[in-house]
This record gives sequence, C-alpha cells and structure tokens, in this order.
Amino acid sequence: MFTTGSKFFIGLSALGAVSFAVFMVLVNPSSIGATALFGFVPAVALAAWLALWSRDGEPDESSPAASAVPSPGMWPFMAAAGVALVLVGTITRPAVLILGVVVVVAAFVEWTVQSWSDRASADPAHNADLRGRIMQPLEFPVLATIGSAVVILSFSRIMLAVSKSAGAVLFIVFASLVLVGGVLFAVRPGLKRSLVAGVCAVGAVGLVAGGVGGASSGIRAELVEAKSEGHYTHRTCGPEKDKYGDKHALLGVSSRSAVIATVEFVEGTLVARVQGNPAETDRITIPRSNPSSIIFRNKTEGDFRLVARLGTAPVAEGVVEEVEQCTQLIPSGAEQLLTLTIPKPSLEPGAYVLEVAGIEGQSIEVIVP
Amino acid sequence: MTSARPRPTAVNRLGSMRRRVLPALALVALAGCASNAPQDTWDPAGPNAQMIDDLQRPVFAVAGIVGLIVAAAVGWAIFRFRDRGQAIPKQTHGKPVLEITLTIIPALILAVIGVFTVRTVFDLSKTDDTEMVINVTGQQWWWEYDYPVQEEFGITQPIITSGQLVIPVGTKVMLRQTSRDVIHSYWIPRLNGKRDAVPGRVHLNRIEADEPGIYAGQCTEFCGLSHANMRMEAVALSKEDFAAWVAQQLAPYESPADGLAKEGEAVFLNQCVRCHQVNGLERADGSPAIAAPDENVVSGAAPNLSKLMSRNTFAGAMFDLLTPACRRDVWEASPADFGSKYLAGVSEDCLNQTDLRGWLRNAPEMKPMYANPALLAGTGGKYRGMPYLALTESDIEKLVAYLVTLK
Amino acid sequence: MAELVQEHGAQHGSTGISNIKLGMWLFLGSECLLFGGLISTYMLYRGRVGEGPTPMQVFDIPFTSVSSFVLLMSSLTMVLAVSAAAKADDRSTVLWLTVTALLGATFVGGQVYEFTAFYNEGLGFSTSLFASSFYVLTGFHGVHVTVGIIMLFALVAMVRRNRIPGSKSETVEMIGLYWHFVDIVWIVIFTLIYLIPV
Amino acid sequence: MAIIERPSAPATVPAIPSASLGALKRPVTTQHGWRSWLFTVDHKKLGIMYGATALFFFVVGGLEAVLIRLQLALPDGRVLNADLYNQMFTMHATTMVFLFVMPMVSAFANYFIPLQVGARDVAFPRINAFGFWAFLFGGIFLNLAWFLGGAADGGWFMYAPNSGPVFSPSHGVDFWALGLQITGIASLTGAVNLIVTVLNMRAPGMSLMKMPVFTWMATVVQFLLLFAMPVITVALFLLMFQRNFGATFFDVAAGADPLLWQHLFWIFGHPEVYILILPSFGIISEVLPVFSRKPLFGYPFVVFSGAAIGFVGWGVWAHHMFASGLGPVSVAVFSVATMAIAVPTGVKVVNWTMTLWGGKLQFTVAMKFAIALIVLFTVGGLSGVTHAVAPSDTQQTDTYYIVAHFHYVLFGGAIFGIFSGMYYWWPKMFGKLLSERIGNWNFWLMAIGMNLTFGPMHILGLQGQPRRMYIWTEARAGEGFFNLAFWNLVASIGSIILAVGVLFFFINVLVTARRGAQAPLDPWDARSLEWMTSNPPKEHNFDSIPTVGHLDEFFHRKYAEDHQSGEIRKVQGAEEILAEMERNKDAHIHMPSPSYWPIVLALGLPVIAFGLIYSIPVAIVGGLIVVLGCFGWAIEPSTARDEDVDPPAAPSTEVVRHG
Repeated sequence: MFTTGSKFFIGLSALGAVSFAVFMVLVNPSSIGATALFGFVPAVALAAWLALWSRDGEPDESSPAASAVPSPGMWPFMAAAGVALVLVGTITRPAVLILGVVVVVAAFVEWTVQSWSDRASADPAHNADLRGRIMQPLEFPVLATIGSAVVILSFSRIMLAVSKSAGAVLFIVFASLVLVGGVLFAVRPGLKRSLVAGVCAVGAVGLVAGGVGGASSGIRAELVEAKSEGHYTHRTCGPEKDKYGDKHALLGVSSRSAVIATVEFVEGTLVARVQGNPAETDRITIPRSNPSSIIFRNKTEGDFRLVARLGTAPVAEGVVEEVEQCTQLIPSGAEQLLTLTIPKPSLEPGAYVLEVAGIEGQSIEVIVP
Repeated sequence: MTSARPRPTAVNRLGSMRRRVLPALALVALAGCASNAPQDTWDPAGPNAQMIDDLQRPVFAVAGIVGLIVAAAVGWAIFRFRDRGQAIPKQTHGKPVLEITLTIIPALILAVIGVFTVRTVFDLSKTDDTEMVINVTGQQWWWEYDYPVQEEFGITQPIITSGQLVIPVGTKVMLRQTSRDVIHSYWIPRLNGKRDAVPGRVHLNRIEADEPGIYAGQCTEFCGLSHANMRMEAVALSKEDFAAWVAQQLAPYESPADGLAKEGEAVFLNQCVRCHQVNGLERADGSPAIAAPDENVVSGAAPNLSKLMSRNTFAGAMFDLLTPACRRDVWEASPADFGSKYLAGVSEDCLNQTDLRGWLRNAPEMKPMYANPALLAGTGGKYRGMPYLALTESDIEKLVAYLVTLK
Repeated sequence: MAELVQEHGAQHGSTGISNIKLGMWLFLGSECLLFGGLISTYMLYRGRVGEGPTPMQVFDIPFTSVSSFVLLMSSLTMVLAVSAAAKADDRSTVLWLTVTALLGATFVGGQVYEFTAFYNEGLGFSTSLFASSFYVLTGFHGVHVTVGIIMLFALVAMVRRNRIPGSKSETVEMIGLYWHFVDIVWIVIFTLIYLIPV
Repeated sequence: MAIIERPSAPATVPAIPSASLGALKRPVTTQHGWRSWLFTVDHKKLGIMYGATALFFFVVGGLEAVLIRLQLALPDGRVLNADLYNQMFTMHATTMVFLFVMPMVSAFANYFIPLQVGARDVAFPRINAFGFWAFLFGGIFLNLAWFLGGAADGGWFMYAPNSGPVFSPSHGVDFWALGLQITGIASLTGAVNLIVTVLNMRAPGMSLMKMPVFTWMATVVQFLLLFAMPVITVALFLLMFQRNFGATFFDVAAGADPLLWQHLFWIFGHPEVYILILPSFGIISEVLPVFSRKPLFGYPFVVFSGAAIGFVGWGVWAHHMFASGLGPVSVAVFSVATMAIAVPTGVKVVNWTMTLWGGKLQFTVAMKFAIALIVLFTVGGLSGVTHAVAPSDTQQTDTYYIVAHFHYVLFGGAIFGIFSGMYYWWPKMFGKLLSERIGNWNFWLMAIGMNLTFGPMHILGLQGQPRRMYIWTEARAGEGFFNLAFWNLVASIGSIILAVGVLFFFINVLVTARRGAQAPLDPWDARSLEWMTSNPPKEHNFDSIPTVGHLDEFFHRKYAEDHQSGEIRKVQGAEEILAEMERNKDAHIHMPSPSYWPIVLALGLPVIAFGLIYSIPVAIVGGLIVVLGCFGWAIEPSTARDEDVDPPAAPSTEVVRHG
C-alpha cells in the first residue's frame, strides 16, 4: 500500500525525528538546529502523506481517464508572481523574499492538487469536490488568518505614519466606511455581484496600498524622537519641570502597596513613618542590598519631588558621579512609589538622604547598616 | 508535649475546660512524644507562645473528643448493624430534626472557638508596647540581625550579627522582618508562631523570652536548595548580661599583634573582604576595608563577621562553632549561669575545628548552595552562598587563627 | 470555540437552552474569572511605574475612545448578523458577519498601533510593573478579539458553503455571545485603565 | 446529545454535500484495536483511558513519595541530594494532585455521569476526547523536564520569587507552568462538557434532586474547576511571562509584591482541595447506601452541604497565608470563615454515620474503603479545625503537622474514596469482579501503612519538624526513645507498607483480568441508574432511555414495600428489567463517530509549550497545528456516513450512524 515516494518521505521523516531527539538531548534543545529539525519532521511527513494519498500522482486506474481539458487556473500566474517577488526580495528586503517563498509554495501546492484532481475522474463536479475536500481545510484558516492580518497590519502602519490627530480621524473614517458599506449592501439586496466585488476589491487594494505606503514612510517623527531622546524614561531630579518626564505625574499608588516607609511632605516639613512604628521620625533604616519601596506623599501646595541622594559611584577611572533617584513632580494630595536598592552600608552619618528637590534644610537620613 | 513550667495566669476562660479533659488526653499524647525537643510547639517559653498554647490546648482537646465520638459511633454501627441475616431495613431518608441539631451543635462549638481565636489574633498583633526593635533580614540561607541605635539598651551604633539573635529576657522585642531574595519564614516555636519574611515588605513579629537560654528555630518557608539548613537560634540573656553583650559587640576592633593571626588577617583582607565585613578592619594603607558583596552574590550580602567568636554557630546556624561537649555545656546550663557561659564566647579549646576548616576548604560541599559556576547563567554569574575559594591548607591554618581572635 | 459549533447542533435539553449555547455561557463564566485575575493584577500594579512612563503620559484617550466605539459598533452589526441568521437570510448573515469581523480587525489594528506607539515612547514590556500588567491585560483582550475575528471569518466561509449542520442561527448566536462578551470586557477595561486617572 | 434523533431540520438547512472533508477519511468505529482507542469519542473508553493514565501517574507519584521517605528515614539522609529532593517533593505533589486525583475523578465522572443521568454520551464527545489527550500530553510534558535538565524545584505552590528565573535557573519551572497550563485546558473543557451533560441531558423524570450523589458532587466539582482554572491560568501566564519574556510581575526590585502570586495561587488552590475531595464524598455516598441496604441518610443535606462547601470554599483561600503577614483583620476574618466550612463537612460525616446506623451492613472491600474514609477523613478534618485557629496555625503551618493533615484528608479521604469506587464499579466497567481476597490485603495494608506513615507526622510537626527539608538533624530531634528520629523511621516504614498495599491492587487487577469470572449483572444489588445496563455497558449505554420516578430508581424497580407489613420485598431482578428495556429498544440510536481531530489539536499544545521554552518558531508550528486542527474539526460533522469512514465500515444493524 505504500508508494515508492511515500516510503522515501516516511524514512526521511523518521530519520529527522530520531536526529531531533538525539540533538535535543545531546546538544541543546534551544539551538537553531533543533528548531530546524523540528520543522523538518512535520514538513517531510506532510510530503509523505501527500505522496501516499495521491498514490504518487498516478491517475486512479479504476476510474475512466481524466478529462483532456484541464480546468483554467490562476496558480501558474501566482507561481510566476511569487518567483518575481523572490527576485525582488533578494535585492531589497528579506521580508519580501519570505513573502515570495510563501506565495510560490502555496501556488505549487494548489497547482499540484488542482492538476491531480483534474485527472482523477471524468466527472468535473466530482473532481472539484475532490479538490475542495483536501484544500478547504487548509484554505479556510489560511485565508482567514491572512485576511485579518492584512487589515490589522496595514491599518496600524497607516496610523503610525500619519499624525496623532489625523490617525484618530482616519480611524473613524475607515470604520464608518465599513459600516456604511455594510448598510448600503444590506438595504440594496439587488446590487450586482460584480459591483459589490469591485467595491470590496478597491477597498482591499486601497488598504494594502496604504499599509505599504505607511510602512515605507516609517513611523511619525514625534515617536521617533520620543524613542531616541527617551522623553518619558529620562527624569531630571531638580526642582524645575522636565518637559516630558513630569507631564501627567501619577496621582496615587495602589492602596495595597507593600512599602517599607511612608515619606510625607506636610506643609513644608518632611516627615517619615516606618512600617511597624506609628511615630514620626527623621531617620529610616533600609537593609543593605534590599529592594525597598517608599511612598512619597505631597501634602503641601505646589508640585514637589522626592530625591534620594545615594552617595557617589565611579563611572570611569577617577571620575565619580552622584547617584540619585527621584519621583516625578507630584502635585498636592498625590503620591508616588520610589523603589530603592542600596548596595553599600552608610558608614558616616548623612551619606544617604531623602530630600525634596529645591527645599533646603529638610531631609530624612537613610541608615544602611 | 511537656509543660512543667508554671504558666502565667490563664488568658482565656476556655482554659477551665482544660483541667477536666486534658489529663486523659495528655497521658495518651505524652507516651508518644520526645522529651526536650528543641522546637516543640507545645512548650512555650514566652508570653506570645503562651497565648497560642492556651488557645490551642483546649481546641485540640475538643477536636480529640469529637474525633473519639465519631470513631465510637462508626465502630458501634459496624458492630451492631453488620449483616446477620436481618431483613432489609426500612428505606428511611433521614430525620431533619436530628440533622439540624447535629448541624447546630458543631456550629456552636466552632462559634465559641472562633470568639477566642479572634481575640487571640488581635492580642498577638499588639505592637504599641514594644520595648526593643531588631531588624531581621532573611536571605539564602541565613539570617542577618541588625540592632538599630537604641540608647536605652546602650546600643549607640548599629550592631550587625547573624546566626544567633540575642535578646534580653522579659523585654518585648519587635522583629521587623524582611528578605533580600526569596520568601523565608522566621520561627522560634517556643517564643512565638512563625511569620514570613517577604522581600519588599516589612513584617512585624513580636517575641519575648521569660528565662535566659537558647531557643532553637528553623526557616519554615521553602527557600531553595539549602532550606533545610537555614536554622536560627534566639539567645535570651538577663538584662545585665545583655548590657555586657552590647558592650562586647561595640568594642573597637583590635588587630592581632603578630604571628599566625596577623598573617590570617592578611589572608582575610585578600580573600574574604570581598563579601564579609569585619567592622574596624583596615587595609595596609589605613583605608577601611568595606565589603562590596552585591557584585558577587545574588542576595547582595554575606554575614558580618565582626565578633564572630561571640556566637556559637556559623553558616546559617548549620554548624556549631563549639565542640559538642562545650555546646552541651552552654545549652544545658541553668538559667542562672547561662549568661556567663554564653558571654565567654568560643575559646580556642572549644572551637569546632573540623567543621570550620571543612567550611573554609570547600563550603559548597558542606552545604548545598548555588555556587557552581556552570549553573550561574541565570543569575549573570552571581552565586548564592559561599563559593569554593581554593584556599591552601596554610591559608586555612592562618585564617582559623585569625578568626579565633574575632571576639 | 468554533469547534463547538458542530458538536450537536441545536438540540434543546432539560434546561431549554441548546448544548452549544449552554456550553458557551459556561465558558464565558470561566472567562470572567480569567479577566478578573488579570484586571486585579493590573489594579494592584497600575501605579508602579518605576523609571518608566506613567499611564497618562502615553495614553491617547481620544483615540482609544474612538476605537472602543468601533468595537461597540461591531456588537451592533453582530446583532444584525444574528437576526439575519434567524430569518435564514444567508446573504445578510454573511454581510454582517464580514462587517463585524472587519470592525474587529480595525480595533485590533488600532491596538497594534497603540502598542507600537507606546513602545516608542519608552513603555517596553519589561519596563515597569505597570507596563507588564498593562500589556498582558490588553494583549489578552486583543488575542480574544483576534480569535473572534477568525471565528467570524470561519463562520462566513461555513455559511457560504453550507457547512453548518443543525441550526445556523443557533451557531451564529453562539459566536455572537462570545463577541458581545469580548466587547463588554473591553468596556470594563477601558473604564478601569484609561478613564480612571491614576 | 447523541441520543435523540435530530428534530426535523429547518427547511433552510440543505444536505451536506460530502460529509467528510480533508484528504483523510474518518477513522473506523470498530470496538477493538488500537485505532478504536486512539480516535474514540466514547465517554466510557475515554473514562477508562483517563483512569489508566491516572493510575500510571499514581505509581510515578508514589515512587517519588517512597524516595522522599527513604531520604528522611534517618538523619542526614543520603539517598537524594538537596536539588533532587526539592524536585522530588515538587513533582510528587504536582503529580498526585494534577495527574492522579484530578484525572481519576475525570475518569469516574466521564464514565458514570452519563450512565447515572441516563444519557447516551456526554454533550460534546469530541471535546471530551480532546480533554483527555490534552491531559495526557500535558502530563507527559510536565515529566519531560526530568530528562531535560531537571524538574521543577519550587514546591507545588511555586511561591514567587523563588520560582523566578534567578532562583530556579533550570527549565523545570517552565515545564511545570506550561504543563499545568495544558492540563488546565483539559480540565476546563471537561468542566464545560460535564456541566452541560448534567444540566441538559438527564433522562426524563430525573430532576436535579433525584440525581445520584456522585453526579451531584462531581457537578459541584466541575463548577469549581470552571471558576478556579482561569485563576491559576492567569498566575501561570504571569509566571511564564516573567521567566521567558522578562516581565516584572514578581520582581521585587521593580516594586512588585510577591504576595500577588500567593493570592492568585490560593484562590485557585483552595477550591482545588475541594475539587480533589468532593468526588470521593460522592463515591462513598453511593457505596455506603448500597452496602447498608438503606438510602443515603438526609440526601438533600448531603447535596446542599456539598454545594455549600463549593461556595464557602471560595472565601477561605487566605488561611494558607496566616503566616505571610496579612494583618490581624484579614487573619481573623479568614480564620472564622475557615471554621464555618467545617460545619457542612461535619454534616456529611454525620449523614454517612447515620446511613450505616440501622442498616444491614455488608463488608465488601468497597465498603471497607468507604468506612475507613469516614474515620480517616474525620481525623484530617479535625486537625484542619485546629489550624483554622489562626494563632495555632502560625505554630503548625509549614510543619509536618500540615503534611499529616492533608494526607489524612487527601489520602484517607480522596484516595480511599477512589479505591472504594474502583472496587465498586470495576464489574460495571470491565464485567469482572475484583478479587475480594486480594482486595482485603490491599485494603488492610493500605490502611495500616497510611496510618503508620501519616499518623506520626502529627507528632513530628507539633514537635517542630518543618516540611520540605531534604534532611533533618539529630540535634533538633529531642531525647527519649520516642524522639523525632523514631517517628521519622516509623513513617518511612509505613510508606513501604503503603506501597506494598497499593501493589496488591495492581496484582488484583492482573489476577482478575486473567482468571476472574464474569460478574453477575447486578453484583451488589445496587440502587442507581448506571447498573440498569449490561456489564460493561453497550456502546450506546441504554437500549431504551429509562424514565425516572425516584432517587435510587434501580432499587425501586427491583424492590417494593408491602404496605401492610412494611416489609421490603424483591419484585423483579436486574435481568428482567434489562430484558424489558431491550424489548422497548429505541428505534434509531445515533452515536457520534470517532475523529482524528481531538488528538491532532491536543498534540499542538505541547508543541507550542515546547516552543515557548526553547524557540519561538517551534511554537508557531504548534500554533499552526492547533489552527488547522480547529478548522478540520469545525468542518467535520459529528456523525459520519458509513462510506466516509476508512476503511468503510460494515453497516451496523444495531447502531445507526447518521450522516
């Protein structure tokens, strides 16, 4: 029952499975080799199954000879287009190359099955049914996935390329078009099929074109700048306002926060309370090398920020830099969490302090034993 | 489960029940139990553990009685209603009144227990009358204790120690617990129930010891490879002895004059200071030698070894610094002379040379730790616990001579 | 849950609800707990931004409002699809299912855009607790919408080729339940994450 | 619902052009051969496969337990090293909970719920098959870690941050998290399936309050699973993202709170305890009445207390965290809530005892296991009450006292119930009675071994020996002959006796399979619907679906009460009842056809998981398998025409497959 072709592929697949197992145990399961072997096994198994099922492509002897005229198909064209994409891809981008390979493979699979089923019997309807039986379980998911991926990707590329406000407008426009189209088609059931198909095709092409255009023009300048300059991740610890970092400071932290101490700036004075001791203090102890979270709460009119001055650290040979960590500028009535890890003990008093930026004479000593 | 010690006044009224049912049950239980188990949960030695004990004894008694009743009922049913050829019984589906009664009775018992439980929970969580604060930091696989400045106890600068927690008797001590790496749990059964030490949080745990002595404990939250070896001991000293201990800890560092110990100091400066701090130790150029441990160790710290020989244990209380005979002498000392024996520290004769040398020779072999360089990819090369240092025998000789001087 | 579709068509059992619909209801009950867990995680961590951006620095409320509205509209079109299926109007069913799927895809496209923008503004997956819990919560929702889109497209294919055994409207309704659920979850997420200031 | 002929299809539904799609035809529906098992969707076959797999994992988990006890028999044990010991106790718990007790419950539930409610199969047979394969592959995946660098070593509770990438650098925890994720999917699908079956597919006349107690308890469990599984799913996802994708959920340096894991874990973990124990309550509520020849005492109380346990079980999770620093208010609340749960549990114990009371007791092995459950579970329940008392719990938690407690509950409770069920239902499943003689050895050795192993742990724990320690030291063992060293040794000896006791069960199975005689139709003079069919049941369960008039329907058909004397007399035997059912055989019985897709779909899951650990492209391959599997499944009708199966099956006269 096993055909020659299938035996070859089955053997190859078994060999692949064995080498995958050996490779995994002896070499390293996370290496690229293991991955490749892993992909190889099902691929060859699929080929084996195809060979087995199509009896190596020999026409079924029991059925009358296949129709002489093969059904018209677009797959030769698709294959050619795929090859073209591969060629373009080799000189431009790897993504295009991969797309081309996928198209070529898909076209060949479809083409093979199509021509095989054309020869299966003399009855075209039966042949078409046969083709559908094998291809539909593959086509459904592939088309659904590609369809949604195209919409999602094209759309997000367009949005990234245009300006922020234009993006939102575009979003509304696109969604409205879809909706309006739906309503239009629904209330006019008599519309010609070709017209509907045409409108949809124009929409799809437009979307893809937009996506390609968006992708090639790149993301908008504003975002590129935010990334390269670290707008929101870089914080200056002075009393002045950072243009980006201090915009929209946090108003509160979760009430269930696990904190080691609470520091409050009440009417111009800085006070601390440590976990387990309700009394106010101006000294808190933090165990060395221990990530410790402190809540800073601003109860004074105006925006203030808590700065932890954590001594100095060598940045290069002979150069030391002050180590400091800070919250954002916190508006009155708001709070923020500051998580510190201090690796070295504070040998002399005042080595580590918590201060409010721009306020003199108010500080809380941090003792690291 | 012996408790010969006189107990403070009964905390709750459930106690009265104890007098009637306990003797019988205690007799059964006593027969099967070890005597003097160091971590016995039924042998309280301080008011917190006592409060728990006063609650749990009646609960156990009630549970035992209920258990006996059920067992007796089942046993009787098995005996009485076995198939002796009797007719098929009437197909009754139950008696709701009986059902409801038998639902309400346990509910009532539980309600009573619940009331006392809630009261004890709140009594145990009281912290406002704390007299002394100690910060406790757990890490793989030992405990660090630091005593913040508390003038009333003569602590004028922070004391950092490990392995043995030293507390004055009759003093309400609050442990502020946290952790540097994973969750640990601090448990000295004879002083109080356990409380987890969670990284990023501070948990409060109040203990108080009635009498001088050593109270054993053990980390009870699974914390990795050497969880079983993460032990601790609480040492209770009389108030005078405690003052002496504080003075001893605060005494300035004395560099050994010369000889083997002096050479040992050099080895220490060369090898050990990378992780271990000895307060007051200075390098040859007069600069203070400060450990920078977070560069090598995941949890970021190694035990502070100042006054090492004033403790009785090392390596997370896994090994004794005392020989077995000397250890027994300290552990079994009467409350009256315990203080002086403990404060004497480790003399050269009493030093447990075998374990200490073994430890210096190859620590990971003595205690399972993630110190194998081959397995450190996940931690970026940082190890947990003490690594193998490849010290020569002569270095070990010198180091032991030096360590003995750290008193 | 497209696989549920086929199982036993539309028999009505002891409860009067068909098996597939009862099964879907139960599954959605379970999903509530899944999102409950993720939302709790987010609520616990939402203020913990560390050195990274805060929510209000990156959020683009007008945009997200629009995309939420689009998702809501897709619920409406889903209802139209169900009613078309109940009237055995295959053409309208297919049409409204497609529109629903397209609106859903638009929403997911918006989310992909949003994530990319946030990433560029410094909010990486491991930047802070807020970032991790935000991406996991909204990402899970996005995955649910995506699965829904694939289910809708599959349903379109199956309706067109008459592959649905048993009652078509029952099946469309079951997928509709899932779709409405995903929408409702989004309303909760949108309110908690975007609208309530931290 | 595979039973009833499809109601007249709406006019809009055209005939399906070709029932089978895809290149492969459908697998055959023969009753024999490996293919009949691999592609089956029959709830009975799946039940047996669940059971066999679960018992295999029981042996694995048992061997792990014996190794643990050998290591701890003497001080400073050298059988295992610390690393291996930590893996051992982690995997012992994981295996026993997720790969033995839970699937064993699935086995019984799968097999007997349709039979007990009078249905021909479960609501979604293919999803049922998928559930089994997902469980099997998940279980294998979990244990693969042993061969790929070491199993998980963080304890089954896997507390963060000890389970993070820094503190557990091997891939063990990854395999653990993803393996549990896969078995979790299995549990979830099973839960949906069984609840729909119970709610929607009961035989005519079977109201909810006429359902057998096992079905009731199993249903409560499915609801617990339905709502508990997503919570652990979230926790496992967070852990997976933390370990493999650099998320910060449990990273304290980023400000995280490690207690988040504990809450998520125990919100799942506590209902999980009831998931493990309630089915066994159900089993013995079937066994006790049968062998007492008396209905269950207070059926509604048993049912409602079971449901009450299910509800209250959600509000007590934090009692696992009394020592973790919750604050006195939470501790007090959870402490009281935990005590409240003792009330419905107590109701059950009372009802079982009262069922025995006044009965005509026959001490078969099944009955012995059931009675032992009452006593042993009571011990475990009462020790549970002692640590519901939070202050007392701070002394006991994480000591061997807890180990003793939950083994009395889970071994003395869940596992004894499972064994009771096996002896009781074995003739139903396989048509042969297990030997009572060997069964007695099995029971007594297990009972003695169990008490010797876990009894001393009460003392060990109360005298201060913590759990999860790879060694214990003589220095902390106390003095006297009965010191902790003595009790550790006793426990280890007990574990060997226990293992031998379990071995007798497997001997019994083998002996029965080779030499056992055919069991009579109604060997126990049973009471419920599953006995109203042949042994083993036919593929379609019942020739005609019975109409139910009573709780204990079968009993009431066999026996009648004489109104004058009040005497209970047998009016007809099982043979006559069955013969009558066969006479009234339903004209058309449509059974679902076997399918390839469940196993294909389930196979994709471990591939995805494997890819997440080692290499993303592999995960994509797995994802493709899953997507293709879903579509293949979706376009395959649940029942196939004869010519669509491969090779074409001979048209069966008895069961008509419907195209």
